[in-house]
Amino acid sequence: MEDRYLQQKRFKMLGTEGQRKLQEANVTIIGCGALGSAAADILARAGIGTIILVDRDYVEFSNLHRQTLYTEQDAIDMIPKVEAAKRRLYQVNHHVAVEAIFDHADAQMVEQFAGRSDIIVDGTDNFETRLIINDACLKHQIPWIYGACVGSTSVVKSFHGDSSACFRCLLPVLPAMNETCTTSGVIAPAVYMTAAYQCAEVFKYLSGDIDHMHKELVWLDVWTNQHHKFGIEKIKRINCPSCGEKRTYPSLKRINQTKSTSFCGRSTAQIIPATGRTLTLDDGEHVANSQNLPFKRTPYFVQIDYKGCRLMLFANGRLLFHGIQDVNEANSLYHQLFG
Amino acid sequence: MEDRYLQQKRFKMLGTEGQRKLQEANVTIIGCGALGSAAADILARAGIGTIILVDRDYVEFSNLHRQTLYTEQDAIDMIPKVEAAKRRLYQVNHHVAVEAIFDHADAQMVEQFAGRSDIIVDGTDNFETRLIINDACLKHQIPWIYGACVGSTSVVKSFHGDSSACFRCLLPVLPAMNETCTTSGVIAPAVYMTAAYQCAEVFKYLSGDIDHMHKELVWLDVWTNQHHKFGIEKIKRINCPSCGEKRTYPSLKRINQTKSTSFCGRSTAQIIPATGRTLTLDDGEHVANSQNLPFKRTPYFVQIDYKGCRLMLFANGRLLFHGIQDVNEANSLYHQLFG
Amino acid sequence: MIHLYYFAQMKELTKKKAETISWTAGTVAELIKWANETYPGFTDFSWHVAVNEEYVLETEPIYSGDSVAFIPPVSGG
Amino acid sequence: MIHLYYFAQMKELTKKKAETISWTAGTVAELIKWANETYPGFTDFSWHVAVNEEYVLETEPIYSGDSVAFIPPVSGG
Repeated sequence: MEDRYLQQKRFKMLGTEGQRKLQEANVTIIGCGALGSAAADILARAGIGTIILVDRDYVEFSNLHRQTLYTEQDAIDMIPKVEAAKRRLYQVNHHVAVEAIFDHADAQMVEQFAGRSDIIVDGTDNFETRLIINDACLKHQIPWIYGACVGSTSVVKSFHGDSSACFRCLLPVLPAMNETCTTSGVIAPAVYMTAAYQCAEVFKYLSGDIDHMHKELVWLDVWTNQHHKFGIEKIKRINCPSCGEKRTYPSLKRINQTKSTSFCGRSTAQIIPATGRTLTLDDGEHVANSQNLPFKRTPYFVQIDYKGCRLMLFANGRLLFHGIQDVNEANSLYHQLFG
Repeated sequence: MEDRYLQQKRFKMLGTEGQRKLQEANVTIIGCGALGSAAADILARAGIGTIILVDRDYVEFSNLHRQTLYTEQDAIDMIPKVEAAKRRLYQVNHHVAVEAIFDHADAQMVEQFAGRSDIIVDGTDNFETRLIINDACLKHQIPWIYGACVGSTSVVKSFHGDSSACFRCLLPVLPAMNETCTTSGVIAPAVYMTAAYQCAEVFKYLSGDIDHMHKELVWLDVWTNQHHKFGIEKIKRINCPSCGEKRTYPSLKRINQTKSTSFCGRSTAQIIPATGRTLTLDDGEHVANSQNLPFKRTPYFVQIDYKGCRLMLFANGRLLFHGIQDVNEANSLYHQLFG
Repeated sequence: MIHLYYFAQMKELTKKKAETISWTAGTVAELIKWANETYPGFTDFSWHVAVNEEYVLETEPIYSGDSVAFIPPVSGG
Repeated sequence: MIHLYYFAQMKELTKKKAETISWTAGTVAELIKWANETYPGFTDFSWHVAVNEEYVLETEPIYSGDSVAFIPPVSGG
């Protein structure tokens, strides 16, 4: 049997010892869209021991141009991304243990994996979840690799240790207006660029070559050919509640209320009912039947058509409203249907 | 039906018009290993009209860590890379017409596709084939995107028009000693980086944004975080036989003799018998039987075991010698077995 | 004189990639004030300020000859 | 004085990433001669010479203050 990792072992910064460390590592990827999917492909092929994938979304046709793990059939079947990813990764490298978590990455979940993993790769599409990852990683003293892309632009920053600024120092206040996939689109080369930088950082960390990890934030645009590095040490805040002297890790505090969000890149709102209330697939089917609404049920979800909007109720009680961007509108429909 | 290219159309440098041009384009990818496979995935997902894949190799386990289109089953079945690629790309985007050419990219073949395609993407692993691509593209006045990677290093250069230096100006004499995958290995992040840059150049060219194409050669190392751009105008040679005043396109001249090469990254030599001699699969089976050698026959090849070396005879008469690095040794075995 | 560079949406708002303005001394906060007067809506956007390739706080001084970039944060993925 | 930068295998041969050497004037060819005397085997390798981030031919002059890089070509893929 030929050695499938031969060329990685020949790469002198990894070598046989580095390869062994990759195979013993546990990596969590939060978000399995464009970045998460490219990162998962690279890391699984590289032979990472255990990969944990967390994502709340399922495959759609508009994902396929930039999300390398998924096929048209996955979109037709509306498979959860983490399930489709797990299947593909098994075909690619069956030695890798892949755990697929089909759920919203909330504070409790991210903390749980921060406690089990060597490093977290950011595959999310929003700042709120990154602040959760930031707090969980600082609390559990593991690094994470921020990556983001929009249009043809990529941004990557390794957050490792707490001597430099953390993600909350960078974003003490969430932006009111922000460029998103909805406003600016995104092309696959920007995705691959970002994920490649992120995975190289993962390799460096896991193989013990901390010195070569990026100290600066990398900002590049594959279309306009700009490439910049920015130091962030000067914005470390002594009173930062995540990495400062008194730490409260604000994003890890769970508040027991219904959570609603709207999604990057399309007219979709999400609602997670408050703790204590769990909607089941039976509830969904019941509501659809009682109101004479067309619906479809799979093992993963019930889909209900309602006045041009497509409502998806997942087995864990989470709801998506396709065709609705405004969370208030989604909330009002939620209460109208489910009381 | 949702629009699968929505996010590409939203990217303002492409838009609806740019997307339409991608869908009308014909792109040839020479070489379907690491770079070719990543580029094919990006371009097929982006909706390129026709993609022509040329590769002489089949899938092996040692490819899987960096060649994103292939699975373990492809390696077990020893499928030609272009066939495995075509199958996967069909699942990813069935609108794309993929032509799979399982053969050595010689001058005649490259010229044929340079005459049909809008642009050629370099997915090769050797300078000889790049000199052929260079000559064919200059002759047929289409651009090509040089890409190469080794270890954690990526190099990309767009060759477009003949005002600047061409690839032969850059390499008038082939290097005697050269870093290859065999000596230095390669990691997937370097592959993705290179292919992402190459595909962005393809998008720019096809959508008509020539001004944003890289004028410089990009050199970067994703491990050491170096990023450089080098101008190459000063090395244009007036007497270059490819882009100079008197052009002979030396790499397009075919010489009727047995061709032998050794492969990047492993102990394998290739022999292509001289024109006029075509070995068939029946010939291979006959040789194996007559010498009592263990063999295996599939629709694509006959595999013969000979003293620790694995000889593969393909349907088009090409031979691979696994376990032999030295082309002279391969030549001698070739003549010993087939006369 | 200082050199200003506008990234992403800021390039679209100001309709320029870069410019050089006269400057003797002052803080980032003062430059932001100038920017918002010159380009109405400037502070409606979110961005980081980098002085000579280092992200800085609003209290950071800017000297003649410095390069200052306005870089919106990126959230997509 | 000129600044020399060694890429990839040249870094391994010279055992350094960069160095500064004294230099008044001369061509690339003369610098290569110096390099091969200083680092035996230097010209057994293949590399491009970039002066101030431009690939140049051996006839190119090098002036004090210039940056010169030796960059091996890359063939893998």
